Amino acid sequence: MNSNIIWLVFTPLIGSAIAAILYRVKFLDRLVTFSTFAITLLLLFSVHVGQSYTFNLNFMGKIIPLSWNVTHLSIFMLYISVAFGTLLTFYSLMDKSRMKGFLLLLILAANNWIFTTNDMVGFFFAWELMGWASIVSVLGGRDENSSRHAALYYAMMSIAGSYSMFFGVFTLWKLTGSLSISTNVAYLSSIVGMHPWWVLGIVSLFFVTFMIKAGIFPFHTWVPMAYAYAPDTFTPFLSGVMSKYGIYGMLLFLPISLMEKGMPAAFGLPWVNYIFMWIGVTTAVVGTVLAFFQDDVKKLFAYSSFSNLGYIVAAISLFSSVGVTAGIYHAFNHLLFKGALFITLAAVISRTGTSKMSEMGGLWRKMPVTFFTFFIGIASAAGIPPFNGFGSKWLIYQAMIKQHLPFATVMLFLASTGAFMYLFKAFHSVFLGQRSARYDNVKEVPVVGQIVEYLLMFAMIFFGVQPGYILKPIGAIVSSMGLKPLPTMANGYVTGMFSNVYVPLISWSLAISFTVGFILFFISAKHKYVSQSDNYTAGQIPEEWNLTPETYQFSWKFYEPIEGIFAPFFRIKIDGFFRGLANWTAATSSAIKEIFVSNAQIYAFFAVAGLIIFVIAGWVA
Amino acid sequence: MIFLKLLEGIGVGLLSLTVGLLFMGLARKITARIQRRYGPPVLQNFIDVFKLFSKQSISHGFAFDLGLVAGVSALLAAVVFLPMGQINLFPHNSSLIMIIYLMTMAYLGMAMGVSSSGNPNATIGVARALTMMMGYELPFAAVIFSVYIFAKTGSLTNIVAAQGGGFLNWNMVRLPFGFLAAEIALQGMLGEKPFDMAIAPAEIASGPMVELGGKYLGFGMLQHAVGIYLETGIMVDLFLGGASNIWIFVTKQFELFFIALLINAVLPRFKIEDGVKFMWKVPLLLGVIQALIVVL
Amino acid sequence: MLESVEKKVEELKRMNLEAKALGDWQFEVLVPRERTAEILAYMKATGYKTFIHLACVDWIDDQEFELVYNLENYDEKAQALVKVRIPRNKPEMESMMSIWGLCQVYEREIHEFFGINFIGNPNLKPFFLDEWLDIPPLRKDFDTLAFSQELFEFKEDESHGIKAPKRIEYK
Amino acid sequence: MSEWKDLTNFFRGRSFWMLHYCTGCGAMELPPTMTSRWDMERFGVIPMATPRQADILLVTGYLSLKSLKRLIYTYEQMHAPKWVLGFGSCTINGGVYWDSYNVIERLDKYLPVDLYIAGCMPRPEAILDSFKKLRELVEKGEAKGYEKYVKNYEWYKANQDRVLKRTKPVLQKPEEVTRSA
Repeated sequence: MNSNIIWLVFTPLIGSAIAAILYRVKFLDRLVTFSTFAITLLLLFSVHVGQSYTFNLNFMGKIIPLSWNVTHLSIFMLYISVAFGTLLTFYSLMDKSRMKGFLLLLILAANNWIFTTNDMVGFFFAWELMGWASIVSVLGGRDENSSRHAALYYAMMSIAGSYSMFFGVFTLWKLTGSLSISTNVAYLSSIVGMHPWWVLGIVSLFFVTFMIKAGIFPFHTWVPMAYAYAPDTFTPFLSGVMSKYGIYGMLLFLPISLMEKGMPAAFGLPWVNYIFMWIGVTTAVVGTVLAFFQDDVKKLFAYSSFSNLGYIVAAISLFSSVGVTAGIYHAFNHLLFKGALFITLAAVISRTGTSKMSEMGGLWRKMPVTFFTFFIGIASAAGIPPFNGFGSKWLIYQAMIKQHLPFATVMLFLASTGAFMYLFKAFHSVFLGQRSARYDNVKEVPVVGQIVEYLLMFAMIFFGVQPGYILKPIGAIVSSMGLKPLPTMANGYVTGMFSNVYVPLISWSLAISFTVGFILFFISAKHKYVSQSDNYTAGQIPEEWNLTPETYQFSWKFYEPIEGIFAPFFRIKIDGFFRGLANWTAATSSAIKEIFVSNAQIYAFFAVAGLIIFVIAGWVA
Repeated sequence: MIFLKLLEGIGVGLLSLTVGLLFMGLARKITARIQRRYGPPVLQNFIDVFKLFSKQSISHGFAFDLGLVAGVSALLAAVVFLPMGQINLFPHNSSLIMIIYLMTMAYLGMAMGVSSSGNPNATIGVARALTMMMGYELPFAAVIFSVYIFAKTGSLTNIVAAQGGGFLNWNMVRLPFGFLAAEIALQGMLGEKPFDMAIAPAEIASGPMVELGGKYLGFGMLQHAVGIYLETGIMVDLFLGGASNIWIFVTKQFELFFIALLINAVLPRFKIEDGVKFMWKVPLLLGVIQALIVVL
Repeated sequence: MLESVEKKVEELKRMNLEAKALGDWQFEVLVPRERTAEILAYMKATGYKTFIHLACVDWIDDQEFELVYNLENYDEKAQALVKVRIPRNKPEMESMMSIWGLCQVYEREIHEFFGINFIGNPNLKPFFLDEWLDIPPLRKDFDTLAFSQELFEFKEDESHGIKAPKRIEYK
Repeated sequence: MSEWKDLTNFFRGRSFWMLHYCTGCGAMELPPTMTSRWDMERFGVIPMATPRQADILLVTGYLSLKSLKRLIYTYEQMHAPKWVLGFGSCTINGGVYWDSYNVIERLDKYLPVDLYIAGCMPRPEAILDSFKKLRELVEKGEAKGYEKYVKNYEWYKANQDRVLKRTKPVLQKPEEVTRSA
């Protein structure tokens, strides 16, 4: 009995209550949020793998056992999510948006609950708490109308997911009489050889929920809206941490798994996994392609998140030791670099007041620290060694190639190249190029923000150069799932199936070559700095053309040629499918309503028919 | 020991710079001969680089400086991991994907540098180069992964080792479609015609290079030199069975470069979207056929 | 001579205008200033649809400017020169933009080089010359050699064999 | 130190990157100079796309006042060391435009010309000869036009302003100018 686990849930709830009282005083609200996050982080040190806690809830005469269990995976997720949250709330100390601290603390409580709970009631309840708190949080965005629309859309998708999960929970409870996740997973694993289709059906109910939360194709439509219109300081949490709940859920149910015999195989994988892998690859490619053409920088990175989750899904769906390692590792890396990118974007947006890329540009001279954080962020996101995104992308390729899936790998590579393209577009449009005159007085973020940015920069480089600090815990997770962990070597090694990469070596190589480069740079002839308007303009001075920096900045229709190539695919609208579904549902519901309100005889007929169906179903089952 | 490796690394860097510049000079000479001109001296590019580094220049700020230096340095950092004949500094650390991603850093640095100058021509050039990159990386990736699966290894050292024992063991012979696809992709990688939209001097004033002068242009030239060395070197290791010593290695590199040069000398330029479409039709098809043959 | 040109000349003569054929496919017609718009509209309606060029001649001995509207009939392959004379001391002319919008540019140019004011043309800002403050340069009373020598500081230099160029007199 | 200078001058003289300012008919003489008949790349001379990259500025023909302004802007965007080659008689004394009100007469009043090539137009042989001559001058360290320009900037600037930024009529007195707005 380790009651310290439930304090992980209660501390944020208490903090949330205090913050709710204080929410009118913005600074106090932020301070309470930050301190609660920090206290939770401290509490985490007392939580260890293997601890568990059970509490029998007496609900109207029924005993509902609530149980907590700390696994390798949960402790890993807890540490990265709470640490990142602490950093984010520290950054938010100077935040002026309409974001409410108590909502974030509710999400933290749900976060800790989700990652530690071992019963489905708690899981479902925490899931709902997290969902609703985040929906309300989205409402606090800069643009009230859009954020309301986005929150509504998000709420709809969440509700659909909740129903699906509710049915899943109910079915499992009916089947096994137990609410414990581990029991049920074990049960499903035991029957998967006999009834693969049943298991597939039940697991799908859960997976729909997880895919909606993670924003996997084709359930991604809420992602760009919610990410773009949520408060700027909430988006990092939404993208970095909250999308990982879906991944966590998938990891809980994957070991069942569908790896058992009895499933037909495709390319060395059970075909369900094969299809799931392609869903991941499609997500990665679709997200990348859509990200090219966004003008809203938060939307661009929302699509980027969506694409990166595709990578993770593709990797974990292989359910091989490299695949799962790569997937979890990429989840961590994505949390770090996407969190850093969204935090720098929050900084930029707070200073410029716009999130449109075509209205920004040339901010690098004014915000150098933010600029460098963003630079390292996109270098990480593009998978450039020695920054942190490299190892996981490299491992994902290894995992895919080991399964002999060249086409999926090529598509992932395409997504990676495309990622480089849209990342550079955002980089250029926000920081490089010509700075508009209205940003002449833009200042660097306050010291608090700069500290966070330095920390993030350090983390991105440190975990890039020393991947062992992350790969070792992941190795423990992988072995706890019954897979063979990757061989752990010295801290700097990323070990794949085919070859190793010793990242510190790359860093040294880079350090030496940069030193040589700069020596060459400084011993050669002198240079002098000029203003940004001193450009080659075919002999004409820009003022004569009435050119302003805004008109002299190339950021509109950045990848027009590619747009032409992909144009045929843009006619397909996933969004339209869901709208159609909504209309269809409304029509069907009104038709069903007719049954109940129009005629007693018809109602009676349907009631009897329904009864017969239930009886037959029960008999069959 | 470490000191020795350091010296070797610097030596490899200098070697790649020298060979790259020599190749560029030879390219000018050969192109001139194809056009029935006498052509410049073979060492002309060394003269040019020296002159550029002795010129005064203007800079647009620290991102400009950093970007241009990163363009050369990241490639030099990548080139030490390339096995070339008997020179193989880090045989256990020569993953091809790692080298390719390290090269990406050079492109990112270069792109950042030239875009920070604020000249739209430069950015248009970068956007074109990245679009083209998307074109040729796809067939090249297909080829790389075919080779991976075929050789059952991802390390260039082992790929070279797997091709030992004569001409017939080379991947060029074993994987002919893949070789053709990679050869076309190489044309795009080197930025030679018909895929030189990024540096179209008549349309966008030499694109990314528009604001570069003096030592900055010198860094640009050096980057191109190392780029040629690295890209042809990867091709030699992948398809031509590596080499037993550095002279044969460079000769093989030059053969590949020579083919690219001949194509460059006689073809006009693609439109950017046509270039990408071409890459996604012919070489990608070849690469996919190769991958299918390998997998099945 | 083209039949249509002959016919046109006759037609114009019947309208009390001085018209004469200049060659096989070309004719000129002298129009008083107040009838210009009418005649040009008539020409446009009767086949001479294309306005090619507007030229100006400075007849300094007559103290008159001559504006030449150069029209083309591509169906008949014939050309018409509609000439209008305006007094030099009052260089004013109606804009023909209502007939051919294209006239705007030519009138702007003529205004710049001859100083003729086109009434009704909205934009007569200088087009070719930067910061021109002298009298319009293509007028005959503008001394271009003196201008050039003054502006570009011409100096005779015997030691280098630089001599003042002789003024060429046109007869 | 002087050996180092000689060395750099040696390399500079063998690698002229050229920016050709094609205003007049002289531009016609450059294609044969570049291509197989005369092939100026033999001497390390290749055309460049922007002034940032170029070493020599070739002014091929007459310069109107309007293009002079662009030429000066272009010249100032080039990086030192840089040289100007005046091409044909138009840049020397105005050539056939000797009495034109809008074509400048002597280029070296406005920009430091290191070398003039006589002719109207000069043949490709003359152009190649000028490159060789310029190389000799550079190697001896005598082609110092860009330093002269910096040293005598006031004089050049005054000359440029005199023709480009006129504030009063050149010949007439202001009241004589009959010009409607």
